Amino acid sequence: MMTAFDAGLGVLLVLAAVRVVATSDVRAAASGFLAYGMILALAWVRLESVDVALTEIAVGSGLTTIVILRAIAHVPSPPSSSTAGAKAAVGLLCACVTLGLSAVILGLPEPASSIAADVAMNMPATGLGNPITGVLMVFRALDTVLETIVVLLALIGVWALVPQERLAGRPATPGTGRSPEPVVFLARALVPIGLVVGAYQVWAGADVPGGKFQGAAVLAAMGLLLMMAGIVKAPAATDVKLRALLLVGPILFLAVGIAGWPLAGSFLGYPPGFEKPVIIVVEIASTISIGLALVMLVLGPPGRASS
Amino acid sequence: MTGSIILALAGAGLVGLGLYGVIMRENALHRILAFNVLGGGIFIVFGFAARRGAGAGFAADPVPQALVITGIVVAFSATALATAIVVRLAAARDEEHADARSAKDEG
Amino acid sequence: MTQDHASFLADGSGHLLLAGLPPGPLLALVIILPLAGLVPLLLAGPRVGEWAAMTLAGLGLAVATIIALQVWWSGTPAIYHLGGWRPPLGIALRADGVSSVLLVMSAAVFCGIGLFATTGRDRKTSFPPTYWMLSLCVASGLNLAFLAQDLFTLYVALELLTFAAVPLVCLEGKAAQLEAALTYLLFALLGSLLYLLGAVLIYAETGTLDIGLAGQRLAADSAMTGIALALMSAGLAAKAALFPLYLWLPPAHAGAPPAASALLSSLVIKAPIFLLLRIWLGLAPADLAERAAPVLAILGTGAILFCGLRALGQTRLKLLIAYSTAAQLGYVFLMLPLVKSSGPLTIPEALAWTGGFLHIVSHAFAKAAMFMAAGVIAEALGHDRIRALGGAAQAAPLSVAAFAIGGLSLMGLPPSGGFVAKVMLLTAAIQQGVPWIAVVVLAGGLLAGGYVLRVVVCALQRPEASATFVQISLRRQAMALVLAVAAIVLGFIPLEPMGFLLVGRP
Amino acid sequence: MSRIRWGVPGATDAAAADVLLVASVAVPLIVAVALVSKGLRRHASWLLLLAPMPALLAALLVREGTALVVLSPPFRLSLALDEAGGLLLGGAAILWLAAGRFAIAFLRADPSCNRFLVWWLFTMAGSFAVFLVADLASFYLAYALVSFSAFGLVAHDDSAAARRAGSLYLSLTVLGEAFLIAAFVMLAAGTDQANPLIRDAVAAFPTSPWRGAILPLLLLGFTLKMGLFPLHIWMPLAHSVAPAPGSAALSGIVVKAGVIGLVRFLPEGLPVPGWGAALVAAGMVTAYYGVAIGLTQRHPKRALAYSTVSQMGVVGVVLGAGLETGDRAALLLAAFYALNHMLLKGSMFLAVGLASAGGRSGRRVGVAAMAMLGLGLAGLPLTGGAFAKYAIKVVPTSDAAVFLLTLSAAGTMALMLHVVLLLLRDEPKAGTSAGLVGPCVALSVIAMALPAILFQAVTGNLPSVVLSTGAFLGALWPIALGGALAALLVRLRDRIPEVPAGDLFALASRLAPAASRASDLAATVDRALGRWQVAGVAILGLVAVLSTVMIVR
Amino acid sequence: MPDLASLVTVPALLASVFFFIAGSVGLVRMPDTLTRIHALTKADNIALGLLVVALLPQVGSIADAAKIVAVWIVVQISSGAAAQLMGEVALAERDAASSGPDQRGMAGGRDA
Repeated sequence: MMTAFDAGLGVLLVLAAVRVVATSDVRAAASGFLAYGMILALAWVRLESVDVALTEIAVGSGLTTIVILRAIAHVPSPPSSSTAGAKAAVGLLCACVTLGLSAVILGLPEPASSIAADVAMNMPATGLGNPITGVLMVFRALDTVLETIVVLLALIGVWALVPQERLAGRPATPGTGRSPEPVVFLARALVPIGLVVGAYQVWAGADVPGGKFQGAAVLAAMGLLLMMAGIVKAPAATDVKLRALLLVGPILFLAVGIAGWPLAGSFLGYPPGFEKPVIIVVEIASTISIGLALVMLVLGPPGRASS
Repeated sequence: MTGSIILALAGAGLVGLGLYGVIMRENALHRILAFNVLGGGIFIVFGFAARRGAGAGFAADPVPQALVITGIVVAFSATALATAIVVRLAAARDEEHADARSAKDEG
Repeated sequence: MTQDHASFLADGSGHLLLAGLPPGPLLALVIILPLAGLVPLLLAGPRVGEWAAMTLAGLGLAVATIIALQVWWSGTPAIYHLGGWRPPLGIALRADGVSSVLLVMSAAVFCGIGLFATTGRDRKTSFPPTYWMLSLCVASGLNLAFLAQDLFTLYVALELLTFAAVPLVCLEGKAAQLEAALTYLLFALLGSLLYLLGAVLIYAETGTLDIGLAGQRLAADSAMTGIALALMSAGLAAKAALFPLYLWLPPAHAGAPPAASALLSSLVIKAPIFLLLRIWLGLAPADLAERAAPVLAILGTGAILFCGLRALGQTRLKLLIAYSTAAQLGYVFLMLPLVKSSGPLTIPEALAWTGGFLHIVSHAFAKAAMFMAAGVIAEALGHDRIRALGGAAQAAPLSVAAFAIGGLSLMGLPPSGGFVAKVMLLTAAIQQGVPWIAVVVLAGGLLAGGYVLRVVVCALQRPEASATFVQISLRRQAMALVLAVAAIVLGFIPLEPMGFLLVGRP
Repeated sequence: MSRIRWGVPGATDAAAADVLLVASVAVPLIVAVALVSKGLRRHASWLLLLAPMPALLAALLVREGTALVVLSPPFRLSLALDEAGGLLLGGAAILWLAAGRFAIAFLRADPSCNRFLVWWLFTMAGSFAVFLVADLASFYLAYALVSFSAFGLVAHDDSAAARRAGSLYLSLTVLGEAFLIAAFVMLAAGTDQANPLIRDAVAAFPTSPWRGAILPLLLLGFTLKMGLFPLHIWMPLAHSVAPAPGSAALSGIVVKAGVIGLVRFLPEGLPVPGWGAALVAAGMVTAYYGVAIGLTQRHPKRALAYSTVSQMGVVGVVLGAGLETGDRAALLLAAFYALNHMLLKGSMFLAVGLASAGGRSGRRVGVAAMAMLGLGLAGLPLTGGAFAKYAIKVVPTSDAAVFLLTLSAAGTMALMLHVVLLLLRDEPKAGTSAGLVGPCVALSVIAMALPAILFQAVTGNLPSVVLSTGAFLGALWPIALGGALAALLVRLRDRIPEVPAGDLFALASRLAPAASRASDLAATVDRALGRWQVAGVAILGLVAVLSTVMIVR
Repeated sequence: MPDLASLVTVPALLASVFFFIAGSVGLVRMPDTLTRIHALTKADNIALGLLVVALLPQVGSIADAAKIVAVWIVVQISSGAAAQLMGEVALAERDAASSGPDQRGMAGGRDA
């Protein structure tokens, strides 16, 4: 019975993807992408990866669609100039890639090799319940700290696109400038719930599916909602307070990493016995930084000609 | 277990569709959307590898899941940067057309 | 918590205090040191930020040199398990002979470019703090790419590099540069995703992402290994702009401001190339590597000949140098058929291995010098049209000299590092009976000679009467000359420490 | 081999010899760097005379066979003085000295005189190094130094012709360098060292597995520098465009880098009949071709350049004969003849420069010197030229070759008279011959006398043998024949069409459209590869190719 | 005898499916945006309500029940606000279309 559901889900997923790729109008493609993202999140739940489903729905489809929809208004779409023959040829080539990949997937060696056993064996040492947070924050901590740096770097890259003197301008907030009444109501009603959900996700992330990326995404959404409702003004790129908060996550994580050398014998090692509290503190700091970075990334370069 | 194989094949389909979109689409934003479809497909293959690696009390191997979370956030950063460049490019082209036109008027 | 002190043989011959420092933590330090520069650059003023960036660059060079010395003295690669977790669970950093040489190279060239960037006087030529932040992230990404042993950590390093390099291309904000930056970003993303797909297939088959372990567990006969390696190689070839995937390199490297294009062309392009070599000389099973090596060598030949020919036909100086980068990176792939990937190397193979990596290092110095020189010449004359370069020798004499000396190393004329690398590749090709590689190396030298001498001849002409020049301070031109001379000095390094490049060969 | 005793035998002990050898290369470099700084430019004239002094002293005083290693073994910059090297070093030093003095006066009015002098000194350092250096990598370094800095002499004045000649010279030089590096790498691969001595590399030549490829590459590389047919096309263009002292240096010394290369690298004592005969043939063709084209030229310097081509053909014949029979002495005799040509041709160019720029008195002296030197080059008895021509007659085995060699002297005679007539026809431009006459006349006298002095030391038989009646008549009939030929040509002068300089190159420029079509094709392929779709398909194609290569057994 | 829980769940579930189908048909068949929004918000909210009612007896603990109800409340709030916004935009576009086709100012550059 569940296999039938999975099959249906798979077909639905491919159809949604076809709609995103094949339709000629970008705006339709963007809204189609939102639907595709939701189905993809369902697929992740079926693949028993709840953490990933949360991340996919919040960051992978939610924020991405907002960013692209906001950009569509400002970008003229060039006429499609590719000939039918080219389309067919590339289509055929991509079909071969899919077939090849499917053959590989079906031909994977039977005794599936995995590190689940190692993770299970070493999880007690991390003092955490959620294995994925364990991998993210302890075993592969370098990837995660660089991850936060990459998000910050993308923001610096977006700010670098604007000449130095216009950097002080405020980024254009979404919406038509005057915040309509329902948005203010939505902000007043939804933001408190959102904050609680986000904080819970970060806090619970140590033991149950959740974590700082998912929590940060929810908090970022609430931030955007407040700005759309005009309750909070979008911070300028040169605002020192904003920049300090952006830095607090990565720098704290690196500081803990360096402290690990004397305390725990190696870089990015946590002091034995105090792993969980330290990790929680680092997660909270990272959530603040990533949340703010996501907000500023969605808002885009400052001083943009708003509609 | 067979359910995850079907989803993995759907992931492979996403990879093919994503590649087609990335190569054929002229509109930069549409191409970025196709990139996200391609990325989604690749991460589904990660998920399948995780699901196959289930064991030791976990429904899915946590390491690929952690990698996918990092991958999704990197993909979003890339999308945000690419979109910002596309918008900035459109604005820069308008400015240069305006300058060219005004220069032509003065000239 | 498994405690892991890197196995470190304190050499008894009383080396300096440095021998006392365990190399392991230095590997992590050299990666995160540049990132610490983000704090002053974001929070403090531009002057303080610039000063902090330069001190961190200097510190980075010092740490990289210490690592290289320790690897040389101990003769064994320095391995460091982050957080104390051994692979396959944790991430390992490994500095073998080649990666420590590349660490020192990138730190040195980075310092050179940094000093050049500080000499920008007025607003137009001086750089905003964002330039420094991006270049520090480039440095960190490079160090990670040279040291990381984990395929996914290498993916994050490549992304860190791409996100830092793309805004460098369009710092000046013109439409053409933004377009070049967009093509660069999208094509690099396509490459990264293909690389990721290959990585996941390797993980699905071997259960680990560590290059060393995966290399042992990969089955040479299964089709999946072939497809995974093909995907990763194609992705990295796209990021390394190997022929025919070089569409993004010339507009991006030529459009960037001088210091940025020097950084892009000499350092950023080296990370994907190094990873391609790590995959084919470390991860891939021996007979698969043997079968794929000719394909990559042929692509390298295409790069050398086609991009060299295109460089000859360019009318703009910066585009010429960018095409020259696309051509010169082909040399490294000529090394692949000459080096068996496992087991002890015979003399000709050791020569090819050393020649290939020496070429990477000498090209980095020479190309950084040439791009900086071209930038200063363009500032002095106001344009970079090659035919109208007359009078450049009077306006910016040191820059023309730096360009010529850098060109010397590119052409492979004595006494430059490029010459030693070219001779090594030639000797290896001839001794192993692969004459077509020798012919390609010579043809590459001819083409390089063609486009370098064409520019130098144009620069030495007398200017037209009407040409007006902007006076450039000697300090601004000096840095290019220093790096060019460094490329020459590379040729003087006696041959036997070249064995250093073979330390820790997988 | 007879021990050559120059001047005072054994006067300098080993240490002084080493210093002299190193100084002969280092001093010109130091002076060149000094001239770059503004301060020392005022002393340019005497600095220029100081530069070749150490080389001259080294050639005169240092005993053969002294060798020293300057840098540590792996890099190993080693210098050594052998007979052929000593001969050419001494001749070059004399020519640099005289031409330097001439150049100072000749270029006094030229604004970029200092730039010319810097290139001049670099070329000088390179030429001395080429004659002295004993190991492989340093020979390649010296060869590159002399070739690339000679470009500064060729493209001195910024005319379009100079730029075109300079670019052609550079591209062919780079091509020559490529041939040589390939040959050197194969030679070095034969020995176990990374940078062996030339002697050891050549000794290992017969046993090296790449024997078949080394010799042709060496011949290609060095004959391109010597200007043998068909690789001579750059020489007439380059030598005629350079200022007079520059042409003297180019034709006199820079060309000899090719000669010393062959002398050093041809396998001694190992007869190679195949390539030897080919070299002889090429030399013979070049000798007559140079004279034929030279006679059609209207410009004296271009005619002299073709005479250099022809004389290098003669040297080629001698070297070819040596290679054919494996006779070790032929290499030294070739160097001796090259020395004779170096001094004569150098002074001829100075004479032409004197005649054209020296005003009425300068013209008279210049034409007279030109006539005298022409006779010397043609081998008039009692002149140094006769001794040189007699010395090389002993090398070729077949008497047909000997006859053709002597006949070429007639051609040379006709060409020299043609040049003299051209000089007489040009009306003199205004100008003082103050600093010009001295060096030109002095060099002419030395050029005529030196071969005679060295004849006994080089060939071992007495000078009187050249003055014997048989040899006297043998040398006289070609000169008479040449004079007759010149008289015949004077009447046909207007009807002979002038072959454009760099004859074959003029033909080659008709191939230009093919080259531009190729670059257009490359441009279109480049644009195609620049399109996003094509690049996308290319990346998938690369995946397909790599995976099929690895999957298909 | 089916226990009490399934008695409540099955009919509620069927009703919920019926309303979802009605909403979708409304979305497809309705002529213009305003009416489509009407169909969507009204029908789908009822359907979701019924779905929540269907799930309540199945769920074990009170906390999970509270979460499901919370989901329904949040969907109510956001779909209401979203419908209001889209309605406003639709009205603006209809006025712009009727009062003059070329009035680009209002309609153009609409953000989500």
